[in-house]
Amino acid sequence: MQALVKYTDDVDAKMGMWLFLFTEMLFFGGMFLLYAVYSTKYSADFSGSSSELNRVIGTFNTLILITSSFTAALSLSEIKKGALQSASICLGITALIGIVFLIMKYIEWSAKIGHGIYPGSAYLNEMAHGKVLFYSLYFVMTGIHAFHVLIGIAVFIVILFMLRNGTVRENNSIKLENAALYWHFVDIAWIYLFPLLYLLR
Amino acid sequence: MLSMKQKEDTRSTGNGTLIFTWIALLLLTGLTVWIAGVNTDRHGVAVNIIIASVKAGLVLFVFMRLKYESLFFRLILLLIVITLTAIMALTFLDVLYR
Amino acid sequence: MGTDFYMNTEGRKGVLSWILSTDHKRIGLLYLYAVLGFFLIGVIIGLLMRLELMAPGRTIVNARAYDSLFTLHGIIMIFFFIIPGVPSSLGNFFLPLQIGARDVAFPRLNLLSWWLYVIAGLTAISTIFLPGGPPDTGWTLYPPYSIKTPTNVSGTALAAFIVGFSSILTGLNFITTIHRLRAPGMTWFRMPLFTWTLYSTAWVQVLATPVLAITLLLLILERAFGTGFFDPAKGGDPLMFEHLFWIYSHPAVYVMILPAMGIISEIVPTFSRKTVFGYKAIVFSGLSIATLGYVVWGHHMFTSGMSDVSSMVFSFITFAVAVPSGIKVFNWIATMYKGSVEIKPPLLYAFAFIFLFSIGGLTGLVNSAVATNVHIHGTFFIVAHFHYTMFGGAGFAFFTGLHYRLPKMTGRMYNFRASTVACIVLFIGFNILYFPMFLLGWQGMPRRYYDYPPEFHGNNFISTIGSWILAAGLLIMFINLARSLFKGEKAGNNPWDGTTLEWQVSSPPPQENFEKIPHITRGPYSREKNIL
Amino acid sequence: MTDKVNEAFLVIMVICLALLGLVTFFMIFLAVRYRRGKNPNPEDISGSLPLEITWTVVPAILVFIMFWYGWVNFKAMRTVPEKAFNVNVTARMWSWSFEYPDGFKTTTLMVPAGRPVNLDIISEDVLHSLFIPAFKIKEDAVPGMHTRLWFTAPAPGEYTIFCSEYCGQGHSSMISKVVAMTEKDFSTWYQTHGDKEAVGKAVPDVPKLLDEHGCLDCHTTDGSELTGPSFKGIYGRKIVVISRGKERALTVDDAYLLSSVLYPDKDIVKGYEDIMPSFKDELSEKELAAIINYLKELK
Repeated sequence: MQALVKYTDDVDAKMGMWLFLFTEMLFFGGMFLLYAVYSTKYSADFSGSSSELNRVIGTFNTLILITSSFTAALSLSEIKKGALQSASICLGITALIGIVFLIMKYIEWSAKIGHGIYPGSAYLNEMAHGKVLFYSLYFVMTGIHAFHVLIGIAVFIVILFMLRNGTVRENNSIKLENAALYWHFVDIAWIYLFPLLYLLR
Repeated sequence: MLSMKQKEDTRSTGNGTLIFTWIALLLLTGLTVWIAGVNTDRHGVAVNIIIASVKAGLVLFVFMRLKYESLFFRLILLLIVITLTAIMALTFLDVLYR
Repeated sequence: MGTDFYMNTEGRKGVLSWILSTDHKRIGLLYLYAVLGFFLIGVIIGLLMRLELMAPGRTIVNARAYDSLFTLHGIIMIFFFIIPGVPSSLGNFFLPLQIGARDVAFPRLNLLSWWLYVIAGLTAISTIFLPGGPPDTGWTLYPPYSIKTPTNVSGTALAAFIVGFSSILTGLNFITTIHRLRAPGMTWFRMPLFTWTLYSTAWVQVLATPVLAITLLLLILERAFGTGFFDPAKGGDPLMFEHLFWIYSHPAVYVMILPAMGIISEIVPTFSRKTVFGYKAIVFSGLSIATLGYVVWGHHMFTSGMSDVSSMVFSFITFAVAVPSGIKVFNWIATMYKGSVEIKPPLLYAFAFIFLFSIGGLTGLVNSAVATNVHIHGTFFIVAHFHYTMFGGAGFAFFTGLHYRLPKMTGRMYNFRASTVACIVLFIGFNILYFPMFLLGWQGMPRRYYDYPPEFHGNNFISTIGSWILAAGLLIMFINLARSLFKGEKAGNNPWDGTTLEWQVSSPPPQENFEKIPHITRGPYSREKNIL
Repeated sequence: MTDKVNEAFLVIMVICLALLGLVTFFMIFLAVRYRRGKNPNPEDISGSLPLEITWTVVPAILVFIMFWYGWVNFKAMRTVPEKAFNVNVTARMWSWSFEYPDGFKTTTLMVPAGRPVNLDIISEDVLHSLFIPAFKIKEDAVPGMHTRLWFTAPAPGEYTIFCSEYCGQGHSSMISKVVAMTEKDFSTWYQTHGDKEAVGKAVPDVPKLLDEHGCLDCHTTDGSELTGPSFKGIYGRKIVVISRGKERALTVDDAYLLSSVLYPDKDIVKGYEDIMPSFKDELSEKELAAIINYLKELK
């Protein structure tokens, strides 16, 4: 059976990963479509609510997520040179930043939930329709994004183990490459979410 | 096709390029926040979406190594962009003229 | 078991050698059995629905139960029978064989996608037994009703979400396989037409299904947390759900019909003993159906309160899709010109397909015109139309494919006379069952009606009689096919004198498909000397 | 309306039947003419560009013609003539309510024959669709959004109204009718109903109220079962209800009846579903009192 698995190569694996990422783009695309329609319909409420979000945390998260994307790319570049040690370090930093991102997200969400703002809350339902929809979109979009971050961190931890036991190495780096591709996609999704949610006003 | 099979993609992006891209991305983020602070109307949002697209392009072509990939990948990316645009346009045909 | 014919056990025994196998042929068979199982459930539910509608008023069940019946019938038939039907079963088995590959690109992903399919199916069935009861929304799950109803809508949406995942994985697996694993010399225009349609289908699966996934997820969140996206009480717009839903669900129609067209495109040349007429025209029409099919979803919404401008644009594009579909039909028929036609069961089923699908397609034109759509939308006319395309089309093509390829899959041949009888009974039953629905719809009977005024009784009664004849036909057909597994004569490697690669290997195909990867030097339907 | 739809239908049908006939004829003819017994040696023809172009271009022209008929006729169906008689339509699970310019409401749609009627449609709860098969028109009723539809009843008479967008268990019984009257009859009706309404206000006519508010779509007065419990003998009945997820037993009294009309989601009778809308803003105190008195008497 091993013969059949070996029948395919790294380029195949990468193509599969890219196709998967394209489906992810359309998955997020559905939410962006809703966002586009409702932000057109309730533009005043949307910019009003946007200014209530914590822009400092938002900006900070954007900067660190971009940095983690950079360290992921660096990790791949290092492993291709055969520098397994520095590749591991870069990957570790990436996963760590992911965790920091989630912690910041947790702080941000708790603050909102503490104020009684979450989908379905009585307090939120009293507000204008545009605000209800903005906050619902905010929680759902950042929630689904955070879920992707979580998956990414888990994948990186697995890859770190694989680097340890030699499954992933300089001439067999496709798993790391695909994980990094996934992480970059998560970064791109955030690059769009940031201005749309935090910077409307 | 089988004859074209290759085991390993050895082309590697230089660390200098990566660092340069990283700094560019950080600066663009700063620019976005600054624009949002100064320009409070809808134009600011539009400009920020364009900047976000530039950033996404940098990530795609440098970090995700799309510049090394075959034309096929870029064509599919184009296909996805066209698909999303078509969906948006056709939906707005309803939303705006209802 | 009648399934011992396939030898590759990968060192496992019994059931495990099947449900853990990463071999595309075993997975194809697993899909086949699972899909047929769901088809059986769907058919039984359908028969119950027809029985209920046989006379006005309560016949066998109450309104609540009837609503669940048509919902489950839709969910099971669409998500668990027709969408995975041809691509996942016949496609999985024959795609690598047709392009000269040893397996698909990602065998383990292939197995995962079968498992996801089964888990999704069990989730869908489990909604019947869980508190809240089976969903009663119709398969379209339109809010706000789907938000308000206390039934298990979330469970159903979850099932469709998971099966969507399975569909995406199959799609990206096939695209990668076709791009990367074609045998040397197998250029794009030497690919068999079935593979071509699987390729177009895979793209639709990859591009459309994610939109369904997010839509269903948002519906689940709406029910769980009250997010308000589709709830007018919170400012949401129910029409946005309709848009998102149909952005997937219309292309899904092409996921069902494109592989069906691929099957027919291979059978007509094989039984005419000549090459197909207009190979490239068929290829490009398939691709353009896949492309245009993506941007016509609004024709499900002409009376929904959508803007008139949208109605015009969507109506126009919808009419445009009819052209490539027509091209395919014309080419199939032209293929027989100056051929040497031998009417064996597969070709007979293909003829039934062409006739029924033409009726389905042509009545689709009545639906695409906005003025007539206003009258027949949401009536039994629509029910008749999509059963002619989905069942008369995709379903009959699936039967066609089974009759054509089962001897290759099992190595055994079925009884010709029984399958001819089955085909005729099916054809008659089908028309008696569904044609009266066109009349009912034009008279004005809305669909999803538990009860109806007396003026609709006659046609409903006839239709129910038809459902029994159809069921009898299905019974004859499946008994005959199942019997061939155990008692069928040896089929031989190439019983139909087929020209594509899968007919050049033994029946059933050997473990690694091809001892040596073949080198292709000719077109798929060329009658020149064979390659292996 | 009917003629608009029929015209488009006729054009499309003629084209479709011609194409179906053509396809079927050639399919059978070629299969018989070139059967293996008669033509054992096939000729290998792989295609013909002129033919491909023909059967691309000709159908393209045909579908454009069909599109054009469909669209032009639809446009006429969407352009409301001036001086149309306006009626506001409210759909709910599972009844229709028609409100006339003077504020009067009915459950059947009363219209003058021969005069265009413009409907402004909205729904209170879920999607519905107002469908009048005799006029071959329909339009969805969407909560939170007004849609419109217009028609002219050709002659006095009654025409059925169906709901054609699935809306739950009562979907198939959400039937009403258009009553078209001559101009004279209609204006008599329109001028006198106001008086009846005044009389009705003084002493609410409960059966009419129950019908108008759609109560009778789910609750019967003869003891038979629909979606909700029957009204017959409801007063004093011992029932088990589920309140906030907990079961409790009670006897139906004035207070319970009042609360279940105003806050139907508070106590759900065991075995039934939480689908009844609140009538808090729909019924006056006087009407509520009259309804409760009526239910007391309904043994």
